[in-house]
Amino acid sequence: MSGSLDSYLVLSGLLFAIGTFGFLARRNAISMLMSIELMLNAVNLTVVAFGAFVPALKTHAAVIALLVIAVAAAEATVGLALVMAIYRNRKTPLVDEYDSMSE
Amino acid sequence: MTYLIPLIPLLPLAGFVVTGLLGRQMGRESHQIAVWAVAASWAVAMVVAFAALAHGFGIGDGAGITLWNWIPALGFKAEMGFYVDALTGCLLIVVTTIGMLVHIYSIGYMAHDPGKWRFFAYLNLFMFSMLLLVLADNFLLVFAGWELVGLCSYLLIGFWYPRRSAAVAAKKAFLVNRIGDMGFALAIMAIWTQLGTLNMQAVFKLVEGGGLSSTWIAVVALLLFCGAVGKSAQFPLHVWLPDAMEGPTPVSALIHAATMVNAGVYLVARCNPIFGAAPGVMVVVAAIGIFTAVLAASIAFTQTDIKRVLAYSTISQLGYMFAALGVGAWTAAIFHLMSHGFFKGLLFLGSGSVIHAVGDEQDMRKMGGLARKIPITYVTMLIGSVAIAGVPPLAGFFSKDEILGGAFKSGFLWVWAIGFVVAGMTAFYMFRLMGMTFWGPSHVDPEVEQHIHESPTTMTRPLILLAIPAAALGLLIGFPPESGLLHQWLAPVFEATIAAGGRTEAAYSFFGIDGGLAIVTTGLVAIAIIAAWRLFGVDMPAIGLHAEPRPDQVREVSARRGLDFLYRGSAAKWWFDDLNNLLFVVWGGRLAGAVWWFDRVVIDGTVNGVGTVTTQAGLRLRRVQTGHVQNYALGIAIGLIAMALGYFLIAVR
Amino acid sequence: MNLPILSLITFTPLVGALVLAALPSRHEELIRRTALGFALVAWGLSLLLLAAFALGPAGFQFNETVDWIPAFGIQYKLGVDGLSVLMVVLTTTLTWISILASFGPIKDRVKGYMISFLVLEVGMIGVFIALDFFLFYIFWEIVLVPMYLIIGIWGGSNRIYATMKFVLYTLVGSLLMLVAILATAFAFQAGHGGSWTGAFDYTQLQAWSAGGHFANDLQILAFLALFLAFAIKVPMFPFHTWLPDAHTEAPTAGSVILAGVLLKLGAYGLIRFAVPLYPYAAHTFAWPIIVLSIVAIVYGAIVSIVQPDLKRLVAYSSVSHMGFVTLGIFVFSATALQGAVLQMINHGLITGGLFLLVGVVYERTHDRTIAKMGGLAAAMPIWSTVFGFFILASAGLPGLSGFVGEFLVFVGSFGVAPVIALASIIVMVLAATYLLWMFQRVAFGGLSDFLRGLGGHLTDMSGTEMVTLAPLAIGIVVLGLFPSLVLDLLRGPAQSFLAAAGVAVGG
Amino acid sequence: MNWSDIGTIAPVVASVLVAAAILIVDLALPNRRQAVIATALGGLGVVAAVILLQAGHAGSAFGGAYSLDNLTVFLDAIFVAIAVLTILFGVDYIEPRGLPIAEFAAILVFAVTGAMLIAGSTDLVLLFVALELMVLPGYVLAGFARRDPYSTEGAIKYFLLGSFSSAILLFGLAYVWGITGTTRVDGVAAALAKVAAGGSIQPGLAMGLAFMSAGVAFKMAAVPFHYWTPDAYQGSPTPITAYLSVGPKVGAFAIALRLFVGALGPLRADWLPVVIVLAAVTMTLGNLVAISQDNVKRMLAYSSIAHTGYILVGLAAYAGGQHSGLSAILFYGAAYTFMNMGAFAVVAALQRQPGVSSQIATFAGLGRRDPWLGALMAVFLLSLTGIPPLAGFWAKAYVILAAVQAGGWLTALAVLAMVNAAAAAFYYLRVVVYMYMREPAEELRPSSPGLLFRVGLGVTCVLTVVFGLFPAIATAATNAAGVFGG
Repeated sequence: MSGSLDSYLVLSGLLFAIGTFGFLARRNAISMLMSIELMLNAVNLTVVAFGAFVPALKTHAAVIALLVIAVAAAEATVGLALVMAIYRNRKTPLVDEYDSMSE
Repeated sequence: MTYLIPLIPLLPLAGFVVTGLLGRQMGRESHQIAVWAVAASWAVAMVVAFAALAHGFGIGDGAGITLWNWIPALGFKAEMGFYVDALTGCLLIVVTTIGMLVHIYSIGYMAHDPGKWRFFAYLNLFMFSMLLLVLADNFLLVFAGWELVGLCSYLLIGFWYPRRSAAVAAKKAFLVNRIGDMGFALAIMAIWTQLGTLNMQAVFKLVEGGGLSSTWIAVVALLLFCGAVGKSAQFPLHVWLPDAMEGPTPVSALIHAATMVNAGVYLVARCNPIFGAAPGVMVVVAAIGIFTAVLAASIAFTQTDIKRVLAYSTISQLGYMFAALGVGAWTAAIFHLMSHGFFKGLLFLGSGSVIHAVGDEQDMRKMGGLARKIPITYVTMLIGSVAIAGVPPLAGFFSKDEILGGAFKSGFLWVWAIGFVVAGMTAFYMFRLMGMTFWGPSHVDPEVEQHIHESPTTMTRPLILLAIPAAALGLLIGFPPESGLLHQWLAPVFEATIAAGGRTEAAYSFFGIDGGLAIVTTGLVAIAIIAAWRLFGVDMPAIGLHAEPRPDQVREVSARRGLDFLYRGSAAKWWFDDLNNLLFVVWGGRLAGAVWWFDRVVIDGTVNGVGTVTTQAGLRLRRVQTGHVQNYALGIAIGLIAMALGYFLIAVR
Repeated sequence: MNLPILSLITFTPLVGALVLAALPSRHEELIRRTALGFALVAWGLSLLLLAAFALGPAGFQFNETVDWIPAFGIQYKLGVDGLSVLMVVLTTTLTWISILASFGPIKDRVKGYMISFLVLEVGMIGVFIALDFFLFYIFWEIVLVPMYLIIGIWGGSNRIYATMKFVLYTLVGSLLMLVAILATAFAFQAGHGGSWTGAFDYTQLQAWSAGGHFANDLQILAFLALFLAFAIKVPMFPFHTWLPDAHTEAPTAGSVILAGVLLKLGAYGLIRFAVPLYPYAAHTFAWPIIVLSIVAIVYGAIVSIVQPDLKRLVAYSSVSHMGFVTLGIFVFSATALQGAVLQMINHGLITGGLFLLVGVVYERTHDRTIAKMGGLAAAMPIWSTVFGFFILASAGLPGLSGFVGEFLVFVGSFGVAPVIALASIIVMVLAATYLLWMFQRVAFGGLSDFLRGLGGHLTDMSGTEMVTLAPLAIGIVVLGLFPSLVLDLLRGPAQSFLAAAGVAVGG
Repeated sequence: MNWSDIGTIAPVVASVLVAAAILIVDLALPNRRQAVIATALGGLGVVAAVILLQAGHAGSAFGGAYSLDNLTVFLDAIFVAIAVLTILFGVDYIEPRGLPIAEFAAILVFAVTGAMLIAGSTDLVLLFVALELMVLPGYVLAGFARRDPYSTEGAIKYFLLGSFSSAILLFGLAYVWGITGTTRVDGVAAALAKVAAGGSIQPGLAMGLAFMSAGVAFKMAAVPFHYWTPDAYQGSPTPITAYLSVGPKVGAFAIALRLFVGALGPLRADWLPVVIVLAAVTMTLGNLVAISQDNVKRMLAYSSIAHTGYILVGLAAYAGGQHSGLSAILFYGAAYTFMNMGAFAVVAALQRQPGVSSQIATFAGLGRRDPWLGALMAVFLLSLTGIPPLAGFWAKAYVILAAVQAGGWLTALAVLAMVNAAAAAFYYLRVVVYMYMREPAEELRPSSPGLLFRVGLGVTCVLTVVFGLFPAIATAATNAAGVFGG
């Protein structure tokens, strides 16, 4: 099992699931942001694993991983800015208190 | 000659239009055009009737004229056309003559009514409608006239509309008539779908030629009879006619005694080829007729409203006519129709004169002793009463005698037996009426008493003019019995049917069965009249008759065991009105209310329910949107899982 | 004659609406007159059409065809047969009458009102003359919006509920109809090797249907969808409950148009599209529809008896009267069909008139409760006479037009199955009951306390009001005596209707 | 990369330059908002011209990662139109609230650039990057009124859920890439054609499909991935809501076209049931919830969910074998863009004065107070309802026609769509009821929007009507654009 593509995929899947769980479970906007980063990294792991085990994908994988990292960074930037903005308004980072609009 | 025919109905129609549009402006003279229109119509009608009865002058045994193709639909045709034969001629005489006299009478009767112009307009419309009915050459046009006379009846009964009872009576008349009309309408449909024509002469030819199965003949005859029952106020649709007395008295005379109510008789007589081919239906006709005759006569016994007595009398006499039709005595029926038209018209107009005299009082208990104060009215009404009672040699005697004789000789002994009794009853209640009104002590309100006066000449002259035929018509056209003028006139109309019936009647034998029956009947009538005199009084000094009324004895007789029930039943009109009220007003109203409830709650409730369910679903579903990001994310995660499951399901398929 | 007279008739009111839109809304009198003027022009043009219409040949006349959306074969195609011509004339007549009748009652937002009415007229006329299935649908929907506004803005106290109900109910039907139309066109296209040409063209669709090319299951589904749309509009029992609400809340003229023309759209749709295009399905469902029609006839009449509100009573009576129309269509008899169409026209004239007359009273009393009325015959004699006339016409008095239509339907159905006539003829009594009882309570008796309290406001009909009613009354009498004026026009349409419907019987 | 590549992607380049130019002008000429607006509009005009010059041409760039075809041109044109309209509507709203107009315009143009990049993407990675380029500025725009708690709240929800879904989508893309071995759309299609021929889908691919579907469904706001929509729409400044309701939605459908039609086309029989269910649930829930909304923006948000459902019917029709479903989607997208932006624009016009809420009560008496605005709103709402002869009607008609042609379950879906449309009439007409049939509780001043705003409203209205009267104008383009990929 170890050293196979499948084991990496399982690992990355677990990582993605953990990220998802974190996103669902955490109330703090920053933590949720971090969970998303975790999910993106899980994707990166998948990509790299594919690249490592499937020769035809080797070159692609690196490029994709790089792009994903870049996108993640951009996302984090925008996200942090938004968290800052709402923190100014609401004085709390806890998203379950952002419920002025519902139903 | 046939070109004259359309003029007969069109003249009154023109009168109606002009009076209806301009009558209000014409003020006191608003009757002029209407009366002259009818007079002109009468004149034309007399010419046409003469030609028809003479079986010549371009009419022969019947001739028609078609004006235009009224309803030229695909698969249906009805023309605007008229047809005149001897039967029509007879009715033309009755309708136009009495109509004209009633018009003249109304000049005086309605002189002070602010709605006089309206009255005359309606009367003219009625004349048009009735003449249309009589002259129409096809069933649909008859039906049109049929409905239109019903409308006029409605308008005229409700003439004094501010009075609620008048409005209600008008509506009742129209609705009850409509019940019968449904049958008529269905009959027309059946005729068209079976025969493909509505022209009456064509239909009769086809029926005589065997173009219609016996079942359909029976169905059509029965349906036509439904219409006749409604229009001629036969049991069980007789209830409207007494209430119709809410209308002005000339209306009662013209429409509800002399003309419109005869339409049913006319229809059955006109359709004699159809009825003649349906012996079973003939029995029904005879049974309904004679039952109505006795039923109405029994009610007339106890009524106190002078017009209601006459109304029930009318119903009863119409019953006679139907009995005559039912037993196949066609000519006798028409004979009675004519004679009844004249003497009942006379009686109604006379009663109008009485009512006029005593200050619009109709209750006979508040009359009495009027004979000397309004002599012309008195004498003419006496003639009418004698005529209707069947005292020879007045008109009623001959016509009634022919009916009873016809029933007896054609084997309808039960019809004869009941009719015989009714003859006695008729004589009794008529002289009860005479006694309570003209003889005995006065019960008139003393204040009114001083003002009692004979009616103006416009009212008395028609009375006199009507009294003549009421007295002499029998001798004139009905003598010798069963071979008089009328029989000669009508022979072509009925001969085929009679021949087809296969029943050969013995010739009239004065010294045989016919004479015997006449004597027996006359005897009964005499007894009944004398009984009435003894109970309700009489005062005819000219022939030395005098008896004081004995109300105590009346009371005693009516309270006698066995008779008290009959008395109460008669006074309550055998509870027909109460039954109808319960059935149609109370239960019918409840039914309608229930249906409306169903409409609102069930049907509309379902419609609104769909809306409510939708809205409620929206309100529930919107709660999913909690405002919390975690919940949203959870929802997305669940959606993701569901989607993954879906794809896996698809993948393993 | 190359004049595109149909387009002219259809779009004259639209031009009117645009002109009105350009007028400043404060010139109310000018707006009223302009609107009336355009409606009268459209009326005149439609009379011209009637006069120019050739009685003889079957098929459609004055055809106009312009490709509209060639990719799908959708055309701007207009044409009229006898049926369409009659409906167009009815529409234009009632429109100008309605506009004239609104002069007094409508005082608020006159401009919007008049524009709505003219746009409404465009839609109504369009429905009757469109020979492209899609174009028909578009006009059908166009009708909806102005009527929605007319009821919703100028209506009574519960107008919003009523207008929403009207729109939603109608939309449910019409949107499903759209699916059916598209499915039909697609079936045509599939049968023509994928070519859309003619897929929405009525004559081509009809010919295709006559060839028996529409599959039975398509027919069933499409017919059901169309039937639902049309049955709601007619309205047939049990889809009728929007009607009393809409009528009660609509302004007088709105009720007139609603009863006079809008209900006819449904019946027209059944005659023009539902039956000829899907004869198999039409025959399959004929008996259930006949039964529903009979129920509507009797049920509407019974419910009318106990209505407390004048307009609601007339509305329910419409359900009953329109039952004759659907009955006349689905017994598949030429006589009954002619009767049904005549009944459509009669109902337009009679019920339109009744609504106008109720409006006259409402103008003076601001009430329509029957129980509060009484004695109007003395207070408003002319009104009462005219009202009585229309009531008698509605009750089917011979000599007036209502009789001929109903009787032809009766005769036609009797020929098909006597039981139909037997079951529905009770309406002769029921109709007279609710009408005469209503008339008695409104017109007869002494003047009611409520009316007495109004004092001098209770004036008799004005000249304008009489002008609005006169054409209707004349029409009722003339058509009662000379129904051939209409029946002759209907010969062709009735024959082609039966020919189209007859296919399924044979095959 | 070479010059011809640059030519192929010229619209994208041009719009990046426009965004940069806006920022530069703002820096160079501070407080000269006219200059900024002129730059933005002029620049977008140039972009539009570039797009139109490309019309009819075909080509590809970056070794096939970017394709220029009719679809690209069509979508680019819509996106530019969206950008122009958003700016026209935005000025009157942004200005009185003291928000920076240049940043607004620049961010918007960046977002639109991303959308345009999606339109031409024929590579999975490029598609993802383009998507991020479209949505990231979107988050910022949603929170653009940064002192407004609603705006920021909507933005953070949008952002968090959006990023979450991006990660999901990306995960799916990675698997599809890993299994097919290529990122090129045509390559993926070729690989999947073999799979389809082979008859079975391996679990990894199924998971990839599921994750991709969920990601795209989120972007188009399909139920149950729609949660962000109401909150983000309601919170955002109204002109931005107008943008959000059409830009990302059309963008998401562009992804769907490139991804599902282009790449996953061979498997369409497999994803057809998913789309059918998604469409049915989406339109039904959107409509049901919209009925009970009292806030017009929120109501329009739910209505936009419902419209997603209708558009998905077109996609389903494609999957059901009817290529016309694609042009139906495109027509719907175009029609929806104009009528929906118009509707939001009217809301924005009413909210020109800060403090005016978007509650439905605001609309009471609008027909009397502001006849033109009321009439325009009525036109947009009727078009959204689907009343002919307006654009929205044809949009629905085409979608339904495609579905009916496909037959089977899709006919049932078409019927459901129509029942939904009837129900939708309730809430659209409810606004009309308020505008024309109710009197306002408090007297509001008529809002007199500026010239740009009026031009924008006029354009949307005219297009809504013209597309309605002469849909053939647009169908030529949609039919052409609907032919692409496999």
